Amino acid sequence: MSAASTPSPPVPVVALDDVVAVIGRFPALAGASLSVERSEIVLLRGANGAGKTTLLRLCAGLLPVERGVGRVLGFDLATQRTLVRPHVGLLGHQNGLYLDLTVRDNVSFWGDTVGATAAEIDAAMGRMGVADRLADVPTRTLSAGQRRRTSLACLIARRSQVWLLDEPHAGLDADARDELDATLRQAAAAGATILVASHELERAGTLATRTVDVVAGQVRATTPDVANPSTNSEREP
Amino acid sequence: MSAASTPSPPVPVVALDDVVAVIGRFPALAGASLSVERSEIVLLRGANGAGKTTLLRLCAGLLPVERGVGRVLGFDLATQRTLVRPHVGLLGHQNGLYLDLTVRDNVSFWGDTVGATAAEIDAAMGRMGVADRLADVPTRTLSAGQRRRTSLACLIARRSQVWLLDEPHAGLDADARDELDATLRQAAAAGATILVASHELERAGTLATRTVDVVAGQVRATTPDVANPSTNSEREP
Amino acid sequence: MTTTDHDLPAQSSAATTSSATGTRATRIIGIAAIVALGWLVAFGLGFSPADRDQEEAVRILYVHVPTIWLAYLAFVVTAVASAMYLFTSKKSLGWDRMAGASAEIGVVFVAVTLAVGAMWGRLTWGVFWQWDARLTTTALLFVTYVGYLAVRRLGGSHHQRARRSSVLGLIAVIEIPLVHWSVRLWRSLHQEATVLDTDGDIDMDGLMLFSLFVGVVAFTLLYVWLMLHRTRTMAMEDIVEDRGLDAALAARRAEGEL
Amino acid sequence: MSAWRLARLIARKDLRVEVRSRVITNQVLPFAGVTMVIFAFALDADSVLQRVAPGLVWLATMFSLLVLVQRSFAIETDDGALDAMRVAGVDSRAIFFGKALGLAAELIVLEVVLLFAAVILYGQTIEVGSIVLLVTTLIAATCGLAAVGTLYGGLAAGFRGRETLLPLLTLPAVAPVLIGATRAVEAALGTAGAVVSDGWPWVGMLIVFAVAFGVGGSLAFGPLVDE
Amino acid sequence: MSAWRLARLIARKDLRVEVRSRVITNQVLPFAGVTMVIFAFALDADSVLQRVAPGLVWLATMFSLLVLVQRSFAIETDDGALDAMRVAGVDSRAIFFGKALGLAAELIVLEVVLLFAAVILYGQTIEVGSIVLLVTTLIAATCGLAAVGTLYGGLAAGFRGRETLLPLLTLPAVAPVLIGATRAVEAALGTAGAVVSDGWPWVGMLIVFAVAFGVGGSLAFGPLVDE
Ligand code: HEM
Ligand SMILES: Nc1ncnc2c1ncn2[C@@H]1O[C@H](COP(=O)(O)OP(=O)(O)OP(=O)(O)O)[C@@H](O)[C@H]1O
Ligand SMILES: Nc1ncnc2c1ncn2[C@@H]1O[C@H](COP(=O)(O)OP(=O)(O)OP(=O)(O)O)[C@@H](O)[C@H]1O
Ligand SMILES: [Mg+2]
Ligand SMILES: [Mg+2]
Repeated sequence: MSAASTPSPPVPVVALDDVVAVIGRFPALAGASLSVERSEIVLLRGANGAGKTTLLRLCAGLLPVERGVGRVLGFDLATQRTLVRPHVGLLGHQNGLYLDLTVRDNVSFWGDTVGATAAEIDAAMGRMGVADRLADVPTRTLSAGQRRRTSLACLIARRSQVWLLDEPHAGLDADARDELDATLRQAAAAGATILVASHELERAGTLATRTVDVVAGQVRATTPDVANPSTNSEREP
Repeated sequence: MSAASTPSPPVPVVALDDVVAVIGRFPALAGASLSVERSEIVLLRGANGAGKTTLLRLCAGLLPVERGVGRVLGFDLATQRTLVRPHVGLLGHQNGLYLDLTVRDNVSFWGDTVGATAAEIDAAMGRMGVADRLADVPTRTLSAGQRRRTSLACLIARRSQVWLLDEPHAGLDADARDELDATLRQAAAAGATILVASHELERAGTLATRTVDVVAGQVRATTPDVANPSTNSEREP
Repeated sequence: MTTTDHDLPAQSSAATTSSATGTRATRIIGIAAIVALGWLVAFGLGFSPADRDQEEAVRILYVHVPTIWLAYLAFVVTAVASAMYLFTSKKSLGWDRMAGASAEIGVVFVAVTLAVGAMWGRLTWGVFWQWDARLTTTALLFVTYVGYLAVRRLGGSHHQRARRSSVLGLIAVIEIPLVHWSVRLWRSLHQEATVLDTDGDIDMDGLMLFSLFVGVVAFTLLYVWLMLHRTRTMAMEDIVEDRGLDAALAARRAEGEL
Repeated sequence: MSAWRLARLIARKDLRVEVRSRVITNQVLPFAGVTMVIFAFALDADSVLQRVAPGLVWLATMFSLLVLVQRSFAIETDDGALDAMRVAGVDSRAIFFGKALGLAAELIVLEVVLLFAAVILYGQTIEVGSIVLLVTTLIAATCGLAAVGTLYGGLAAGFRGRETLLPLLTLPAVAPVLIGATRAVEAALGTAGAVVSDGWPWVGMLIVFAVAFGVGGSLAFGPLVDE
Repeated sequence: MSAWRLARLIARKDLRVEVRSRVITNQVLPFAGVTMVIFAFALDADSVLQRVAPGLVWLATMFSLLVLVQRSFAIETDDGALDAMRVAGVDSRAIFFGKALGLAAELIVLEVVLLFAAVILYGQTIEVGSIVLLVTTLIAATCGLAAVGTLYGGLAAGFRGRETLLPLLTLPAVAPVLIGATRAVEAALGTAGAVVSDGWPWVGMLIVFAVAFGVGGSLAFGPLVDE
């Protein structure tokens, strides 16, 4: 991961201050404030509809900021959204694959857009276990988890500075989860910043360096080390 | 759940004997044998691409049996596929919602197809927590987890005898998971048969009464109690 | 459905054991077809007289008309075989292959009719194509069966393919009467039915009629010969696919051993 | 539950989707209108237009049919609802009639609008005596178009490249409707000296077509869609 | 990476999708062919057909354009790839030119086939002297159509009911191309006594249109697609 090769970004990497984001007429983010530094892995947790996906899409520069100030890598999300995008990688609920193309075609395409070498592309595919038999299978015929793996391989090939992952573990089997976590830790160690939204708190909790609660479109509490739900009835302090 | 109101089905409810199912040219199921009795909750686990989804779709009568013999509720899956369908409920990777309709429209539609009453429909929506504010929101604008909840509400309104759930927990928050598990236990107690494919072994393991390994298109081992290596060794009565 | 059940029609069981689709019978039919085609050339180009109005161009008739009649026959065979597949309890894939093969040959024959008709049109009407009802309906017939063949290639198991395409084969055949009676219906430029006329009397020069007859015989033999070979190659394709499935099954099972 | 009640349920659901999304009202109707104008542009010799106006109405209808069918099945496949419907054990005849009914309702509105547009744009006139012919034609043609559209829409829905398979299958199949309806409307409008009585045989053909595809389609839909 | 290289990458990706799926070859081409046949049938007065053949070629092209654009963006939105592309920071001009390039390549093949079909079906003749005019017309018209199609295809892609929004937006916008290209081809084919020199002013218009929409589209695409 050459994420660290770019000049070190201003601190913090993600800085949201009372940000409001609107979908249709609905304020999916109702004044969220969050600050994330380099090399952090932050877990966003919260009920369904709390605004996790919205927060990630906002950070990716896909949604306009309605009120408040949001910055990613120093770029203002209100005015410089398109400048943010080349530096972030988003894994959304959808995979973003071309279903008629093979796994290799897909990963190559996304790799090529950032000028990745063939070796890097192969490495990304190998990492997510879609290199051998699956490489030349059209993604339309893959199983749900295999598509997710391919999507992750595309993301890895893109070598972003900020990784925004929306339920990355969903649909992956145990091996792929381990591989993914290792990749993320490695990327973070190399200087990337990682936001993960997840409902699998056991899994994502061990991965994250910090956990943040998203409640009703706001970022409520920043609990440094309470990840596992079976034990976290103390969440309401 | 009135799942038990129909005459008690022949035992076993699901009986697959060396079944081969083909997608395109690929034998996604390569000779799977499985037998599930009434009131069981069976967890299917296995690597990505092992064939769990294919197995569930086959049991739902959506895929033809290429070789071998498969029966669900006594109906032959090779010749009586359409007869099986009214009795099973499938939650697939997709939600099967009409995105322009509201949550209530969707649940009512599926409820109406089996003649559910308004009260039952409201109960299903209430159970999955999509009754109040969300009831009149078009499903297109819902968050991923809220859509999954709606899809589950539709399924509950349908009162099937056989429930086939493909990663039902994915995308749901903790509350919804608890509610879902309770619903499933209740349905099983009332005589329904439940197959769950999942990668969240901790969660699904506690729910299931039996765990089955799907490996390379075959059902490998039927391990009665090895679901969650860490916590639930006390499930053995 | 077991591994060995390929629903082979009895007469083509030879195909499973030999690597060719030819048998004594097909060779005889093939030779007969060649001879008949030779006769057709002789009668069509040599013995039959030129027409009063059409002059030499009339000789095109001996290809134009037999091909479209055989195409009709081919599509009717498709429909019948489709019905047999759908409505018999055995659901034999042999019927499905028969339907498919017949449709393929029919499409080729219609294409020949269209091409030859267009050339004929150039000679007699001065243009390749007229927007006349018969020509248009013929073109639609062609497209419809191209669509049928496209649906055959949609994929899925053999029986899925068979079910889908047999339904279409039954729907598509309705178009034949439309083509045949289009001239009546729309009172168009194209020749009215002269041979297969409903009033029974055939007003054609004897030798011309005989040449046409030779053409029909020749193309019928050709059709039968093509059918025999095509159904057998299709049966073999299905077998190869099934063998492929066996191999794929073994590979898939081996995945689990690792 | 009876197939017929299910069909009504499905048709009502489709119409409700339209009420909520207004896609057809806001987009397909204007599309059809624009198509008519475009035709007028492309064939701007006036005398020609007068002559071919009824044909153009039905051409525009057919292209709108394709759009409508696509929309009708996009609703079903966007999130896998068609699979859900099949698993729900909804009888395939019910699906067929339900979808066809919804489609027919949408089509008939469209046709009326187009016909009025033609009357205005291309300077056609409708006489009172021909209204019965006109209405019968519209209904018969609509039923035929809806049946064919639903049948092939359902077949194409499950496959990649459905946007393109649908027109390939549908257009040749509805060509008879195009011709019959055009002739009947010509008779009703008195185009090129046609008289009303010329129209009725064509209406007969349209009715035969509609019945054939209605019955055939309901039988064929299962095998075509179920796998 | 330069916008131009990215555009080529995207166009190549689109063509590769076609190579793998063969949707256009197997289905859009036949669709266009059927469209021509249907047109001809609906307007079967013979003398009329001869007269309007060039218009019909372009009408068929336009309807095929809609299908092609839909397919081109269905690829992107089926699994959210368009979002992925936007997040990847691919410059919106690169997306625009890339998609337009792929579309243009597919369109030009289609037009050539249609033109040949017209020559045969509608009894047109091409003289050697008019070939330059014809080729220029084709290229200019194609660029214009591809630009408009991509612009509105991208705009519609994000919305529900895109199947219906696209034709509504596109058809009026390409009307000038329809007229200009029709006149130019009429001149090239000598329809209704037109001479070759009549065609060039129309080609001029087509080029202006293509350049305007090419430049305008590349500027407008970002704001339109990016919200
Ligand atoms: C592309 C152009 C043409 C097409 C597609 C075409 C199509 C057909 C078809 C479908 C039939 C069979 C009718 C039936 O028995 O149902 C037929 C028969 C016939 N065609 Fe053509 N035709 C074309 C051009 C011509 C031309 C140019 C001529 C001569 C002037 C011609 C003369 C005939 C004759 C004499 C028959 C036999 C009529 C009968 O006995 O039924 N055709 N053609
Ligand atoms: N037009 C609208 N009307 C009402 N509510 C809307 C509308 N658009 C979006 N919403 C709401 O905005 C919220 C979006 O939340 P978001 O998708 O960010 O949730 P999430 O935290 O990712 O949830 P999940 O865990 O389910 O993925 C949801 O509550 C949704 O219902
Ligand atoms: N045309 C094809 N070519 C190659 N492989 C195919 C084809 N179609 C399907 N497959 C394979 O069939 C298998 C289908 O598996 P299925 O979707 O049942 O997996 P699963 O156990 O549900 O996996 P997941 O956990 O990822 O959801 C996959 O391995 C997929 O790659
Ligand atoms: Mg979310
Ligand atoms: Mg799966």
